[in-house]
Amino acid sequence: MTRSAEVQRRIYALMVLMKAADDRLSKGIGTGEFICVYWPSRGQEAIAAAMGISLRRDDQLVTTYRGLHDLIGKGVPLEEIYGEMMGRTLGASRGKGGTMHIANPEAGVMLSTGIVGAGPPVGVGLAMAAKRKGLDRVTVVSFGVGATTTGSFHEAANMAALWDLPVVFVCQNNLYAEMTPTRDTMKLEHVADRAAGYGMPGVRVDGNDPLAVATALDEALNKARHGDGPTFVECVTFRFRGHYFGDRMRYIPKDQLDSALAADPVPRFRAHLLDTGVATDEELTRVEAVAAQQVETALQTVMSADAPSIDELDRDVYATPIRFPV
Amino acid sequence: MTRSAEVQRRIYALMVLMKAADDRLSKGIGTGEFICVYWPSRGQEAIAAAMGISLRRDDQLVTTYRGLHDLIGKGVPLEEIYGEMMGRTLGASRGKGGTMHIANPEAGVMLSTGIVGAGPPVGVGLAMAAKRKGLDRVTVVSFGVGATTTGSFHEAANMAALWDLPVVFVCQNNLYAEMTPTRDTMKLEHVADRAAGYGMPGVRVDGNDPLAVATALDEALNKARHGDGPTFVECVTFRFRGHYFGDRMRYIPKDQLDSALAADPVPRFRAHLLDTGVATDEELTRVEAVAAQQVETALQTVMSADAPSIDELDRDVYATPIRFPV
Amino acid sequence: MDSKEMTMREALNLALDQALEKDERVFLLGEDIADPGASGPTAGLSTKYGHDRVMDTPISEAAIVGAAIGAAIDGLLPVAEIMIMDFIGIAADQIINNAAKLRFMTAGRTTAPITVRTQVYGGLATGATHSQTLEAWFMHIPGMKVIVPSTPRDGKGLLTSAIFDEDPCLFVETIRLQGQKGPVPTDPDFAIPLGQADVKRPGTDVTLICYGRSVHDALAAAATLQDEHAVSAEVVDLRTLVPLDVDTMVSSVRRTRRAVVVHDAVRFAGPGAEIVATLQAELFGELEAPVERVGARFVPTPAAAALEAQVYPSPARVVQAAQRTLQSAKAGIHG
Amino acid sequence: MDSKEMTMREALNLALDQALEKDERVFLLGEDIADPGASGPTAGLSTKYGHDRVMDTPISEAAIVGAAIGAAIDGLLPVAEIMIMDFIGIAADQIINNAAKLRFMTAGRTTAPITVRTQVYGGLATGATHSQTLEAWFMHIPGMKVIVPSTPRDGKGLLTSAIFDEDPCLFVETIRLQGQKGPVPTDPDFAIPLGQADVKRPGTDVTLICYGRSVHDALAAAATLQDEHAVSAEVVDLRTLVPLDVDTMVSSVRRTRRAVVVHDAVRFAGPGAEIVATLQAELFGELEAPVERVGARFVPTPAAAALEAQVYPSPARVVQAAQRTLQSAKAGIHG
Ligand SMILES: Cc1ncc(C[n+]2csc(CCOP(=O)(O)OP(=O)(O)O)c2C)c(N)n1
Ligand SMILES: Cc1ncc(C[n+]2csc(CCOP(=O)(O)OP(=O)(O)O)c2C)c(N)n1
Ligand SMILES: [Mg+2]
Ligand SMILES: [Mg+2]
Repeated sequence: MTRSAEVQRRIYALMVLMKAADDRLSKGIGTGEFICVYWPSRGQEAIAAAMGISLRRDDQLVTTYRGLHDLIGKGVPLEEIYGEMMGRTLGASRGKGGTMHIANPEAGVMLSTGIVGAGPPVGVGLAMAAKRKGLDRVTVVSFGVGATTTGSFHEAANMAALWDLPVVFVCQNNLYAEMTPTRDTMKLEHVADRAAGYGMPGVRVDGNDPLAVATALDEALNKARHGDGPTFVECVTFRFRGHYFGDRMRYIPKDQLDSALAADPVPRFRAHLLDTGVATDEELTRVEAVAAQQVETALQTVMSADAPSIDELDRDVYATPIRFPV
Repeated sequence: MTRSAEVQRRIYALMVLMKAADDRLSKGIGTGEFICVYWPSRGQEAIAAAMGISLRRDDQLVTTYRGLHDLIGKGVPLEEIYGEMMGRTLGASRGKGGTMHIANPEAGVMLSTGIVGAGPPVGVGLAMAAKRKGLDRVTVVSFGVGATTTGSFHEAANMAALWDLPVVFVCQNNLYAEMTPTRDTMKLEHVADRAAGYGMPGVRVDGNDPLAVATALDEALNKARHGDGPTFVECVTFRFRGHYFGDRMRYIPKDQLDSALAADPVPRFRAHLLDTGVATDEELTRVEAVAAQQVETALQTVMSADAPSIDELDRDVYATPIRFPV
Repeated sequence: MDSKEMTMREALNLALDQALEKDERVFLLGEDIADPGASGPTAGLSTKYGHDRVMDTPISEAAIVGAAIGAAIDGLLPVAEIMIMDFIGIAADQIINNAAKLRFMTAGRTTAPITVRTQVYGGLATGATHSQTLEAWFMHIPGMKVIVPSTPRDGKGLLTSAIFDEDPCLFVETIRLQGQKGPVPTDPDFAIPLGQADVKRPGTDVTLICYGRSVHDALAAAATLQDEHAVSAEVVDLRTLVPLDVDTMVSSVRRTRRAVVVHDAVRFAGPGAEIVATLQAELFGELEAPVERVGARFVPTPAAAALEAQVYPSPARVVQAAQRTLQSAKAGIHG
Repeated sequence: MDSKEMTMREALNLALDQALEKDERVFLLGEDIADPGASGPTAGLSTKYGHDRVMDTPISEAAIVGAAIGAAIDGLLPVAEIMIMDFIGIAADQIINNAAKLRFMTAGRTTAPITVRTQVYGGLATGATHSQTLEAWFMHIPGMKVIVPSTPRDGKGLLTSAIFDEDPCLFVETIRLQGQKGPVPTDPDFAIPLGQADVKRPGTDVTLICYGRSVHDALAAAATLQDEHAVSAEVVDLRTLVPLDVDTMVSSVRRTRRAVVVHDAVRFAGPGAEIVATLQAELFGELEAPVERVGARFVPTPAAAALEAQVYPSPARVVQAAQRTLQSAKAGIHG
């Protein structure tokens, strides 16, 4: 499928924003400018950008701790993300949830989870709700290969297939689960081949090519939207900064990292846009500058925002505070 | 593969013993002669008998609450089984474990579990132990189709395949999980096809034909024993008495039950033995009489045995009783 | 209010039926809960409301609760069933890390007002993995509510509240109570607020604090105490453990100055520990005797019926514990 | 005994190292526990003993513990790691229904002497699903032993005991203690018996009962109480919650007649409840004040550091609670 120039530029703008947001966090934490816990998404932008253009706003997303790129793609304002990561009142949850637990239902982000594998069952429930309500909305559940070895994933995949639910499982295969190469965690070579065991289609795409990802997604979304059930989409990619910010990545062979970096999806897509004449260098440089500016503005807004006040502590534990126990 | 007449007669003797043991329980509970909780295995004898002749004594078995036939096949004395079911001192666990929790490590029965899906991970651990010890022993994990929708099964199957462990997963597909047709619990038509999702072979056999089951088992055992990893063996069968003793089976369509009963593996194998001249009607009638007698003797021994004494209560909670808490 | 005699099972069925009837956001999911297989409180409901409102699921406890959570985030009111409480470990992660915490972690942007119905199976000689009473676990998880009804009336009223409550509720049924009868209001609007204990029998000499099946042990014990020992025991049925109605229980014990806590959960680190700890703090110096606890023995539940019978509380054990509080001497810890 | 200064992490590593060295039945399994990825107490061990004795696993908590159980049934001594305690729900079924019950259910024919190491992650601003302290759950399960060390010396001695213990042990580490240093006996035979509390500081006026990280809060509080209030506090480190050393704790409180229980778990229905319930029974009429409890606030753990800091016990909160017991007036329950 060919994409219009406009869509391709939107993809690039998203990728660049994701990259800039990640770079800025990395710089800020690295230099001690601020503190926050963070699982970097740098390197996986193509997947999230493709989701960004392929999903409707009313489509839903369930993602993980490594969600910065996914959240940006789905349209969560950067202030909310940074704010949550840094524990400020303007965070998505006023700083109460933290990096791993960001939700923004208006943008369709229903859950971010810190428990590997805990997202798929919830995605199934969201899709059940859509089906019961007669909506043609799709729920995308995004996770890594590591999640596919959890029992929770299995139970959810089985249910989604059984009931032809409008779910798309997007597996961002970055070749590692924490410090463990995912090839050491399964016998199968390709995680997409797990799908057959549920009676659902599994496809494998180059996760560093946003157009390839978008094509696979569109097909999966279309099927799901029309009642033809879930698809498992494996997107092969890499995480450039390791598992968590500060990871020394000693467990990654140098040549593997080098070749992954050489396949960096952001410059690669930039080159593609230039090569195909979709955009000029000037235009793209401007997009990059805008992204950097947008990130900086968000960061400064967040940095000057308050930390949540103590009375937030007893709020939102129950719908109505209960006197005892507290 | 052709089996010697002797082996075929052993198979029949096992099947008949399993059937007689089940029939006698059914009669005894049905008439109020005794009380015990019981998940009948009637109808599934061919699978357990095939395990009985294919497994070595040092091979291990992990089974479930529906384990009567499996336990007999693996050589657990009937007194131990009946004794445990009826809460007597000569039960496998002196009546402390009950029907669902019978173990007899000398016969290789390492675990029976009442939690659906809880067996496979334990089977994986037993197989890991064999591998670490350099033994060529195989662990067979027996369960129903319902177990394959549990996360626990998934995690175990993935590990077994990953590490080429000497495990055989024997799925006794009796078409129901409690009152729910298993076709309503998965999209796949054949549960054996789940195996592909782990990178392990999956085979489907007629579970009412002990020779077919034994052939499939032998191949799987042989692979496992030689370091070539696990196999998933689906054996298609039926449970004639429903889920638990007393189940009225209203949820089973009459024609389904009728045709299942028509395929009863015990008379079917009897006919096969007669047709092929492996045994005479007289011989087989004698085998049946012996089985009935053996069952009756075991039952009477159990019925005259004591219930466990109260001091069993605080025994075996910890290796050494701890004063507090008790 | 119109009232009808029915069993606990029927009362729970009525609560589910009326909830399904009046609010289309309500749906049920679980193993073997739909017809023709269903035999518990959900029997008949799939026939009446269809299999998309009363859904049989695969054996997948984690995903059953996880799916309920997803649907609840999206505004529905799912009632998930974990067939037997011993299986709740499998769903524990979804309960504690998603259901209980979402409201807080998202500052109220998402919530999971699910109801998880489950059933304690003890007393059927099914052995240690089908007999556990684990509500203490969920009391310890901020964000969860925990409900354990003792009578058909309470069952109906509390289940109705749980289903429409804005917080995730664990609703614990007891198989030995399912067949017990009592009068039940038939009004669909009948609900019992969560967090209100109920004085099931008034008394003056000792307070028996209990919930669920133990309420019946306590009531039987109270009758014996009255008839055979001329002791007037007050029976306080907590009905919900979270919220815990501290006021009712403290004001009762303030009057009687003696208390026995009774539950089917094992005593050690059980719900009774929290109750005792609260009472000793609230009523320091006002008690005539240490608060007694009667709970299950600290052993895996034995299968043999004769052994199992020794494990759970009984009216006789409650009577003995009450008598110890009346002797006013220092009581041992091994009651 | 020869002793070396080292961190908790190093002490635990030494215990694992020596166990692997001296007994080939010992092996470790868990996520990211092997080199080159390992950074916790298992670092270096796969290099020394090979990847078949220190095994990286898939992310499969239920099967990690289940596989450990299978290997233990077959005579091995597996040490399974659940990386962070919040994930233990996923393995809960295997722990409670298999590990804890096998010995009883098979009358000793099979046993599962596994050690499950896990780590409390609170204090790192990682939010509610990476901060829980859940040992109370496993205290409530007959058949389990529960161990929570506070110092490198105890860590080594208790882990060694756990690994070779004949019962399943839950061994709870605390990330905020991993870097703390102390003297540790290097003798491979050094072991601390399970079930023996340790008086970490003697005193006469009030007993601070604690374990794990809270021991350090209690010690700091004891120093403040002494220095600023001339109060002599005794610090009793329980070290194991099952077996619980009732004798040591009761005899201390019998002398001091006042007690404060401190732990990082939320207070409601937490380990402290059992301790208070036991003390009030054993020492009825001998206490000068109600037993105080200092635990985490009953909320999901907030991520923002400023909020999180308000949740856990602190030396200041322990000092206040101790002072309340010394005022000898009736204390409220909301301390
Ligand atoms: C149930 C559970 N087990 C372990 C962890 C610790 N953990 C966090 S991320 C992670 C690796 C996940 O790998 P993958 O699914 O490939 O996702 P990625 O981090 O690569 O995006 C692990 C083991 C966890 N958070 N939850
Ligand atoms: C985890 C768990 N969930 C539910 C149950 C209740 N239960 C007992 S047997 C059963 C059906 C199992 O079906 P299947 O695996 O096909 O085995 P079968 O009984 O047919 O041998 C169910 C749901 C259970 N014991 N454990
Ligand atoms: Mg990964
Ligand atoms: Mg079945």
